[in-house]
Amino acid sequence: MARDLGEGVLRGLHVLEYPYKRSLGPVLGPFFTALREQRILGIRTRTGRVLVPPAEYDPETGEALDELVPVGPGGQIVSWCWVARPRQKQPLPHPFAFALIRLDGADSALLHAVDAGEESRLRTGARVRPRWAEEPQGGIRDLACFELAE
Amino acid sequence: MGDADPVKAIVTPVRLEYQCSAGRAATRFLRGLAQRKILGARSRPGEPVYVPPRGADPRTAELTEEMVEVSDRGTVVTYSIVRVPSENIKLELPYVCINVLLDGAGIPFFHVLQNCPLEEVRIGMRVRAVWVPDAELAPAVTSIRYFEPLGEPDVPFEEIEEHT
Amino acid sequence: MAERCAVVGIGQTKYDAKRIDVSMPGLLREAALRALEDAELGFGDIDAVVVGKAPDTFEGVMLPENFLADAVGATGKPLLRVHTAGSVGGSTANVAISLIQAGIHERVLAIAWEKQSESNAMWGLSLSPPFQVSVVAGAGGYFAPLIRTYIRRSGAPEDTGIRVALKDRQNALKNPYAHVRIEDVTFEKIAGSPMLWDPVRYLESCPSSDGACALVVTSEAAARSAPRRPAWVLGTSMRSEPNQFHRRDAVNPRAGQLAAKDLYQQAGIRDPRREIDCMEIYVPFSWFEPMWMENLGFAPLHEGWKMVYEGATALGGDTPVNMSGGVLSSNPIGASGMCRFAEAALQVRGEAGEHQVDGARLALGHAYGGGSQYFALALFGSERP
Amino acid sequence: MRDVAIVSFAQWNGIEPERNEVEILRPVVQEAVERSGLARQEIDFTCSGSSDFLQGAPFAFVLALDAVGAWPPIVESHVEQDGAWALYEAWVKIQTGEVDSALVYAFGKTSSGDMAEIQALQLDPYCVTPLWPDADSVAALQARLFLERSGCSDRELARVAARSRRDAMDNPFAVAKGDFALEKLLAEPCRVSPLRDHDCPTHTDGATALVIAAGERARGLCERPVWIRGIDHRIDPPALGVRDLTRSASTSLAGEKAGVRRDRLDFAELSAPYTHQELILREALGLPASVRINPSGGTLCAHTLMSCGLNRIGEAALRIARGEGDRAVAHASQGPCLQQNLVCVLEGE
Repeated sequence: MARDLGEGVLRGLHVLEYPYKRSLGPVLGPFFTALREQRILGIRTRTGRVLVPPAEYDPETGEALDELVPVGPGGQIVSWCWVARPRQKQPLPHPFAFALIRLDGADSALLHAVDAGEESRLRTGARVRPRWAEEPQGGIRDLACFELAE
Repeated sequence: MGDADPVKAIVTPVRLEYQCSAGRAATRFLRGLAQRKILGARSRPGEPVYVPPRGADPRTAELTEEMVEVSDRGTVVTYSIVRVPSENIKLELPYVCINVLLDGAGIPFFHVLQNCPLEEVRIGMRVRAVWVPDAELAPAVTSIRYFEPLGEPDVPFEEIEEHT
Repeated sequence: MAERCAVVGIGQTKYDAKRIDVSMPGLLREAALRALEDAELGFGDIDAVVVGKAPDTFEGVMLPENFLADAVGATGKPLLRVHTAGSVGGSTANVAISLIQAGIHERVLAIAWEKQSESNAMWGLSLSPPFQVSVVAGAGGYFAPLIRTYIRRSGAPEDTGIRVALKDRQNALKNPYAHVRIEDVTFEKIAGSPMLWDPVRYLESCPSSDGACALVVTSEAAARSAPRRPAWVLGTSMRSEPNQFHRRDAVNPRAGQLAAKDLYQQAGIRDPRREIDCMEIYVPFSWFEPMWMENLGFAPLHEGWKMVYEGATALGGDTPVNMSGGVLSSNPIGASGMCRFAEAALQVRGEAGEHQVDGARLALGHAYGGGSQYFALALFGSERP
Repeated sequence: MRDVAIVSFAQWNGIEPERNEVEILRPVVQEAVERSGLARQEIDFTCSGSSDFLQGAPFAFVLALDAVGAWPPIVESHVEQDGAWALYEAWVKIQTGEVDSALVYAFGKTSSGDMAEIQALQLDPYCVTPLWPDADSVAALQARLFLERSGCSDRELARVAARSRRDAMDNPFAVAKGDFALEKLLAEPCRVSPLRDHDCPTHTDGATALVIAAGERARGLCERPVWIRGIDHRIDPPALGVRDLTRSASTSLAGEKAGVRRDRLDFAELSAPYTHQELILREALGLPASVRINPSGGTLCAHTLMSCGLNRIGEAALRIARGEGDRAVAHASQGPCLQQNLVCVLEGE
């Protein structure tokens, strides 16, 4: 494990690795269950805003929320950045965009990947639609990514 | 698809790589082990020898730059018999974990005792390090395979009590 | 100069090995909402939030209170995150109390939590970078040798630890939140449980739990409008010392002694054994009860075990210890210290239910962490100081 | 409130793979203590900030105690936050009247790992971390929103970088420094569009320590104590798609509570790891053009995760102590897209 660099100080690789298991509770559970069935759910706050991904509570007041509502599947890009050199853990192996996407019927934006081929095709406000994973596992990556809908 | 049980949990694997530095003090100690030497460090003569060296005396944060070789023989200050597996230790159960105060050292450190019937392990017992063969010596704690009984008379508890 | 402070809301989750019914936000909210309900307050009434938790690697989220900020109603508010190893639950409460004592806030929510089932505690605690490779098997592997030294020094009978475990496990049956509840627990059952780190047996060891604990602490003015009897803070103290140094006494650490001395001085306590009615202290392995009795000044040196033998620390004894079942019965590491404080506060409020000590007026909360290095204490009273 | 002043400051930044955390921290703590004029045992309280994820193993701060000399036992606490929050806790402790002085320190050895990737673990662990958006990408999402909302161009971002790197030339502890022509910077390709390399922070190892003391104690220790006139911190909701990323509501609120606008300011030290974040922060704090920003070169030129916020406060105090200004605002930030912010107003007499 230790690398001996001659006279210098010893250095070594340390790996932090664990398959963390996350229980989901009453809101994220149904959200991911729906994703597995290619449906997207948001949650409605007391003031009528719809949040996606859904939260168990209102982000401003902490008040408990429970009214899940269907949203999307299409949506609009609110912001994006172009990842020219994707990292190994990221959703796509070739250059792609991370984007904040406001799904139809939602008031907040979801962060996900957009497979657009090249940067020049992207713009804020562009319409996108989901591309579903071929083998859904129950998780955010059941949405493989989004793609341009125009 | 779609008719399975509701999703109640997800698995999110994490794997992060780090390049760690042993630091200057521990490097000297580890390189010593590769030469069958146990090196400690102290701030100046008369002060306790820290084994392994920590770079500084934790009481004062004074640098401990003077390297001092200590004996590979010492005294069991305390111990426990481990009968439960743990992920970081690949020893056959049960094994004896000892806090050993090496002759010349100012603090004890944890290692393993072998070649000793469990019922004979005791506080005050004299032990010595058993090294790996020359070919396997490395700048690592594992260069000391384990400690074993030395067969010398026990050290009275009063003389080691303060070193727990 | 310091403002008076009181605990007016206490909330605990049900502790369990795996709280798979809740998310991390859900776990914190269970405790936070119960504490707020107890105080008849809402998130909107809270000025600041202090969150405590042991290592982030347990849940695999870096600075998790940031993603949990809105779950605990901290949006637009100050949020602090304390981490002082195993003592963190106690330190978190103490930091929240200091925000009141400093006169900065009127009402502060303190929450401590751990969701150990997201990973595995043995893995989490043995995780060490190269060059620190150690033959220490988890917390038990570290603390068992200290217990061995304690036994040698004090001459305590070998079954002292079993007696402590029996008492705590029986107490746990009176606590609806407790994780480990063994209905038919007996001395023989504990004595016959597997030896893990000799001299520590399985049933003398703490479990690994999911759970959260929350306190609402307020100023004197705010405490006046509290719906239930407040638990007054009579003192808080914290001390730390390095992990290892020449002639360090890790069995009876100086940091713990000084923290206790400081606390008693603040509260004007001269004879803790006589004046303090009961206590909730951090006992992850049964033998730590007699060890801490000496460290905290309740028993003379080498005589802590006699309190166990005489039944002094039992629920009906003169100095009941860990009436809730303690850390031996519920151990969400980051929260365990705050659970001690919460249970001590419940006692002086007279709201500890089946495990209430009759007429408890003064109760001690205690937590420790690291290699018996970090200490956080608080003393709660039924009467305003 | 009791008057509290910063009486000494020490720092070290740089990439030094040879030294471990304790070896990096020890001389910095020692220097801050020595400069304070107090003996270690005379300092009443100690508080530190760090994150276990920088080394990938628990209890980083426990070993760090070796760097302090915590014997006899000390009154101590630790926040798993940037050291600026440790300073806040220490300031609170002094306000309780229990203590009169405190040592505050923070450290981060960022060269051990991939900081941009590790910071993905600060995001929503259910819906966002599994996509592993790196810190640069997350900041880029904020940058585009800001540019589109404000009408600023990438040229204005490059100006921030050029000015910071030029100022950093005077700072021995800054790592990204030099005189760069705007056109040259703008000719760089994007790292994560719209951000170029110069818009992103240069990560470095570092440690920061300072000593604070109350009222008369502080006056007795140094010629020109730097008074903490106001200090406050606030947090915004975490979800990136919920809050307005182009504004920093928590910075505005903390700034208002800390009294940023109460008087004229000479300069500001802002924790803005990305160029566009400096512009967001200036707006949030309402800083006029006359206020000099980041004379140290700022976080952009030396991003010492977990200590850079405390470092800003130290840098500001250092300049005031030297008479290079009388009143300054120092700011610390942590969490994705400036989620949590601390604002501290400093003043010399």
